[in-house]
Amino acid sequence: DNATLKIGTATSPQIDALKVAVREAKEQGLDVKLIEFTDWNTPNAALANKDIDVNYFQHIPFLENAKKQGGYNFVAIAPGTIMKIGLYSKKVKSFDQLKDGATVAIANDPVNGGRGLLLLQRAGLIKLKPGADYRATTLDIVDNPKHLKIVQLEASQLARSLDDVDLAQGYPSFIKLAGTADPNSALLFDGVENKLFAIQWVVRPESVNDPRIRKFITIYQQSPAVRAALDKAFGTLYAVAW
Amino acid sequence: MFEIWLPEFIDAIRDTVVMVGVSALVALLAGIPLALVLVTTTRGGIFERPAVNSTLGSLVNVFRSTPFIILLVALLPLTRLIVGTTIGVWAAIVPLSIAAIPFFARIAEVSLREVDRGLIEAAQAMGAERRHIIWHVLLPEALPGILGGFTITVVAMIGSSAMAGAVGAGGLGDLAIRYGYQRFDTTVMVTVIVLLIVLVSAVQWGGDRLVRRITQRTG
Amino acid sequence: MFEIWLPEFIDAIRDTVVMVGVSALVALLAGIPLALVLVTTTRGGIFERPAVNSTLGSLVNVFRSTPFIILLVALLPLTRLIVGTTIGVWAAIVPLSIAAIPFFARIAEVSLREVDRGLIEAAQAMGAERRHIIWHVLLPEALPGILGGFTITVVAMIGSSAMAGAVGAGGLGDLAIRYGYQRFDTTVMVTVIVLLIVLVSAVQWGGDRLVRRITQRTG
Amino acid sequence: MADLIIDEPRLSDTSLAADRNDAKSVVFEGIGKLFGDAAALKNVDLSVARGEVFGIIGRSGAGKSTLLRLVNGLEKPSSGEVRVNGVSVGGLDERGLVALRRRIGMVFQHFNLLSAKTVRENIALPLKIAGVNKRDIDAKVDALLELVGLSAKRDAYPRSLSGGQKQRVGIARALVHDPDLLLCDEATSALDPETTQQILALLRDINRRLGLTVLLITHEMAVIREVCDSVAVIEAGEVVETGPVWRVFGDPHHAATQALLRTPVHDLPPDLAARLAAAPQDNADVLLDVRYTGESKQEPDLGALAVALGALGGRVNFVHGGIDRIQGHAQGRLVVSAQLRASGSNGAGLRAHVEALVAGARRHADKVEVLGYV
Amino acid sequence: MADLIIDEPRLSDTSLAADRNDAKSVVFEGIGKLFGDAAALKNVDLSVARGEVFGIIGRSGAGKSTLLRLVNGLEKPSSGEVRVNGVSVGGLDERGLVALRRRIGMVFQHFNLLSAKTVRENIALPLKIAGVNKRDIDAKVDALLELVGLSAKRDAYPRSLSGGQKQRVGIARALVHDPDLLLCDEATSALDPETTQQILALLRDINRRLGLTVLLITHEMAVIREVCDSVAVIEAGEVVETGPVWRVFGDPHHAATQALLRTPVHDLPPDLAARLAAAPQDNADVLLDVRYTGESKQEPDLGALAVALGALGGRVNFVHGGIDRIQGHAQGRLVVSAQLRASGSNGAGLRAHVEALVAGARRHADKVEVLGYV
Ligand SMILES: Nc1ncnc2c1ncn2[C@@H]1O[C@H](COP(=O)(O)OP(=O)(O)OP(=O)(O)O)[C@@H](O)[C@H]1O
Ligand SMILES: Nc1ncnc2c1ncn2[C@@H]1O[C@H](COP(=O)(O)OP(=O)(O)OP(=O)(O)O)[C@@H](O)[C@H]1O
Ligand SMILES: [Mg+2]
Ligand SMILES: [Mg+2]
Repeated sequence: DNATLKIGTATSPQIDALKVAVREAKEQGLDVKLIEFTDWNTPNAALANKDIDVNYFQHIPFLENAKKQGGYNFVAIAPGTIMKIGLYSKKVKSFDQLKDGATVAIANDPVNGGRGLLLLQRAGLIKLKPGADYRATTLDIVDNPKHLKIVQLEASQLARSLDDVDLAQGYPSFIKLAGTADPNSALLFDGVENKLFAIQWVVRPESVNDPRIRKFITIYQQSPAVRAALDKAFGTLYAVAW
Repeated sequence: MFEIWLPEFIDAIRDTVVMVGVSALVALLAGIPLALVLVTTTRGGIFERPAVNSTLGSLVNVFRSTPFIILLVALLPLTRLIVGTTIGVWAAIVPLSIAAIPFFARIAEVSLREVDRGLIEAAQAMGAERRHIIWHVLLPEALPGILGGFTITVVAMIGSSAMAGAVGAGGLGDLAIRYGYQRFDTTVMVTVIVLLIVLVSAVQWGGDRLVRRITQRTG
Repeated sequence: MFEIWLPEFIDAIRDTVVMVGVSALVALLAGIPLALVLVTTTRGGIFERPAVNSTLGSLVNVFRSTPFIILLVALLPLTRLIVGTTIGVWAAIVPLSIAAIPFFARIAEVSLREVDRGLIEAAQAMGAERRHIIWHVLLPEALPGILGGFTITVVAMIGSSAMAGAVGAGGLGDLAIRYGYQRFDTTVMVTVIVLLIVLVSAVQWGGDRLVRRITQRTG
Repeated sequence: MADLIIDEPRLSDTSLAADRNDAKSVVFEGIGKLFGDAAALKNVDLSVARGEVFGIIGRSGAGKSTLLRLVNGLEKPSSGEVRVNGVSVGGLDERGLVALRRRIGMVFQHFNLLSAKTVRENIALPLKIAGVNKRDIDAKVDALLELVGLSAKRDAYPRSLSGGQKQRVGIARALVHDPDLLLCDEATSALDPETTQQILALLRDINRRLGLTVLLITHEMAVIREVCDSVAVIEAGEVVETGPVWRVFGDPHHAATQALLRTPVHDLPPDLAARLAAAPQDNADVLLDVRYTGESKQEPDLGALAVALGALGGRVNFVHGGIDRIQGHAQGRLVVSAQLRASGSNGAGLRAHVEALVAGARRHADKVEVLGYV
Repeated sequence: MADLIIDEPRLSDTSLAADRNDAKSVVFEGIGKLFGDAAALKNVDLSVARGEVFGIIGRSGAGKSTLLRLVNGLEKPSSGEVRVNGVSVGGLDERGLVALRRRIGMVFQHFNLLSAKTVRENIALPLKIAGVNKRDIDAKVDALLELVGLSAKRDAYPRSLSGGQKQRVGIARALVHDPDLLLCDEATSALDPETTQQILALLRDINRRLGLTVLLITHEMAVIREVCDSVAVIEAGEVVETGPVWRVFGDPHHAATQALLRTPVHDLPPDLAARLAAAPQDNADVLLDVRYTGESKQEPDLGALAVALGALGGRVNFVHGGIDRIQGHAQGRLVVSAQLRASGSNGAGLRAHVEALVAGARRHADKVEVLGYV
């Protein structure tokens, strides 16, 4: 049927590409409404409440946790993009230059905070509990030889903090928009090869075969205009997972 | 740039005005009775009932203690019950109102508390029932303070409405945060903030004028 | 679970108390003078200066219009200048204070505005200079209202301090949002909210008691 | 000749009102009132008859306002009981208290006008809360506004009224619902004598026509003389003297009452006092204090007095004082100087002369005293 | 015999004060004051001499408070000029106004006590803002508390004071900084007669010792008689009569003044008024109104009057009225009934008889009038 398709997303630089897709869908006779949430929980709540038909903001680990905690019955039907994150610094050129007691900023949101910690572990700066995954928190740190002071900041705030911290987890897209550093200058990137962190198109089970959703995902995945918008927002620091 | 943004701005203004307007109305209609209950049930009040007073006071404190975003999510079931949806402007109105009610009630309480005891006595002496005292003494005598407090509440709600983005409701504050804060688009941010300042100044000016009008007559 | 969380809770309580305490103090010390200027420079006020009044009023409106999170960002350079960093508890105190000053000033303004004109005249008649009127009439007579308003301000600041998490300041509100809300850890969330309720209730109770003490004597 | 001194009972008199219903309007029984540790009232027993105008006087801070506020339950006694029309005020529930208060009007010492309501709205309020319809309210309020001379200020707010105008609004508000009992706390203190007279005439008229009982605190003794049937004197929280006005005022027993009545008219003027000598001198006048208590119900006979004083001496001058008529009793005090027909410097002769004068005057007055010589 | 009627100048008299400094203390020149469209004052010209006690009387709402508030600049005139000690109040800058006000004390009609300060602190405030040291403040405040009888209430807050206690705090506060000029807006209206006397004695004493000028609004004519040198009568915003008290009160010209002075004592008591007949009847008494204006500086000669009235008739009764002494002038009014020695029902004879009585009385009084027959 031709009821308006409602897509929920959490605010991020992704939005421009989504808007391009919405425009193309409209040209093809599919009416789509994009709803931008500034929160990480409400898009799932809205989906469960049937106020939206599909959401596009979370990766599989986050989804699994949300399903467990919120009692949601959701299905991820297609992957989207994978964003790189990196460890940036304006103070040091390499990790061994980090002084004892240096300040390190990581994201304070549940989707990316753990990723930041894992990246710090990969850089050899800290050690997490065995088996720690993306849900890791500062409480899971078992070894911190440099006595790093870890602060947690909002995603966009990380980009603004480079002058005040020695090392910060960073989203290339935010860094690019903020213009505080070269997005490519990270000391270490969390690779796009980890498909687990691909953003997913998530629906309720009954909508798995909703042709409108399928049609929109197809547009998103195949439109050159969408791709151009993604390139504009993320440069080379993303990958597509489809 | 403006041709693209204009409709967004207009939508945002409309959303903010609707959200704040409706929630302010609800806060006014529910906050004043709540404030009256708080003031009149206190020790020495005309409906002295310390148990009711402390229970209600605690309830108010619960709502005032809970961070807005948590309140917003906790209220989603209620929101759906009332407005039938959990997204958009109307879904934001429910938590906004519910957060504003205790806030405004506390502000109104301060003004109501200061009504001259002698005036209440005058009403009692003429055989006023307690509802008469509320209607003819407490409310009109505290009106300038209540209006001043309502202005403060509305302005604070314009501020809180920025968080309506959590339910995808939009509005000026949300626009400022999404574009200005999260996307580093200073032009949009400054434009939106200027619009917000205009809005807030208008509310403040209107409130002040009303208060001045009343106090010039009544003293 | 508690052994792990206890230090976090203690830290959070300390952070909140420090953030809100210091900012509240700043808001008190700066907000009252600001409110006094707003009240006395208005038309018919004792320092009547409409130009100053409307300029300052506009400035207050600017700060009150800007969403807190944006104010926080916009103030980063100032924050760095004052406390040397833009992250942590002390960095949060700057925007918290600056947001609380105009808020509290508006609330105090409402109470100051309601001081009986006859009392100001009594002071004028005895040859009081304007500073005497402020010190001996406006402030003491409006004190119950100002204290009630300060209680409201402190409670509102406990709320805003939750947003201070954005600058990594921590505190109870931030803990509730980050761990409890965003990570679905209901136990932590409920615990923190209970702590917040206790804190807010303590502030409200203390404020109310003080006001009651004063008004019982003075009327 | 018609006798002037007929003790015609005033229509508002206790006796008449008592015919209608012999119950008491207000009874205070063993009332004590503490504010913290300080006793504002101690063991007060008083009763006010229905239809009576009852005055309460006393020094500032004596407890008058507190006593009045007990009647309609604005203040609760610490001990004892207040009964209005036989009903104990303390025993009333909320509804009973409201019903009682609707039959009582009160004029407050500090007016207590609602600042957010106009003069009209202030006066209309007692009717409005009683659910009277708008037409009747308007008619009643307009009539009262006319009576208290505030028609021009009907739409003004209290803050733009003068002190006396505020007080008149308070009076109108207390009368608008035709109460049975009116409590006045210094209801005419801010009014000029003329307006005071008008208000008192109004009260007297309502008292007479409708049997309104009035409890009235005032510092103006003339007001008590004018309108009150009975009076109680309160001193430091206790009732020290009470009774019909003519009796209390004509022959005050307690020091507090005497002090209250010692107004300029009752005091010796300073110019005289300064020149008063204790012993008679040659060519001096004797200054006599001639009092009429009203007890005898005799009209002061000026002719007889003058003759008694002048027969033996010379000129008789009326120096100071006056006669008031309270409830038909003529009472007051004349300070009279009588010229002494000097018997040289003979002290004994002079003294005998003075004694003769006093004895002569005593035949025509209730009390005669020698104040001194001028 | 010493003449009682020596016009001994009071120490507070204008003449004496004028010796010290002959400038005027307060001058109103062509004052108009509008509230919106309504004129509260119209074309007021008045001057108050230094060291004088100047009374202002008038009906409620006449404009008295407004006039007083012009003196210390609490109200600005719409037209005209107020000068205090030769300085135009309107021309003063902030600092000048503060300096002026520190030399002026003011007692407000509604007290205006600071509710957040104790009695002590309220009274101390004028000294505190003037920078007086604490020791001196304490001494001064304690002395004044004693004088106004409030030592026991020194640490009480205004809300727990009675009306009169509040007023006394207001009076103490106005006097504490030894002002040159005192403005009193019904400063004794809430006080009992005794306390009123004490306060007036206090004012008179300060006036006498320190040359304090007092501008005083009151509704109590006795207060004017007692302490004022001059008086102005305001009616509907205009000064309709002004002059020394004895003159204005002794012989009031304007209807407003007459109305203000028509107190119970000056009015015919209702029991008499009711029985008054216009024409003489057999066995009737004639009721005469005998007035002494004080103009003649004669002491009312009671003997002569009684003889004049009694010589031709019979009994002479003093029915009502009295004599006051204002500034050494004895003045007042006696209502006297004189028995008519009836000449049967002969109207002409009766009339001649009455005329003879009146003529006789006229020789000994300033005005004599027939009120009627009883
Ligand atoms: N602020 C005001 N606004 C409007 N009218 C006013 C104001 N103040 C006084 N008036 C009016 O001016 C007139 C004079 O008032 P004022 O207070 O001087 O009277 P007053 O002679 O002191 O009377 P009272 O003896 O009753 O105190 C009154 O009619 C009053 O209603
Ligand atoms: N709320 C209160 N708290 C403490 N003391 C009070 C309170 N109200 C009255 N008093 C005291 O009780 C005494 C009696 O007060 P009340 O007002 O009855 O006096 P009053 O006779 O009406 O005096 P006035 O003629 O001055 O009005 C006073 O000493 C007063 O200070
Ligand atoms: Mg009293
Ligand atoms: Mg006045």
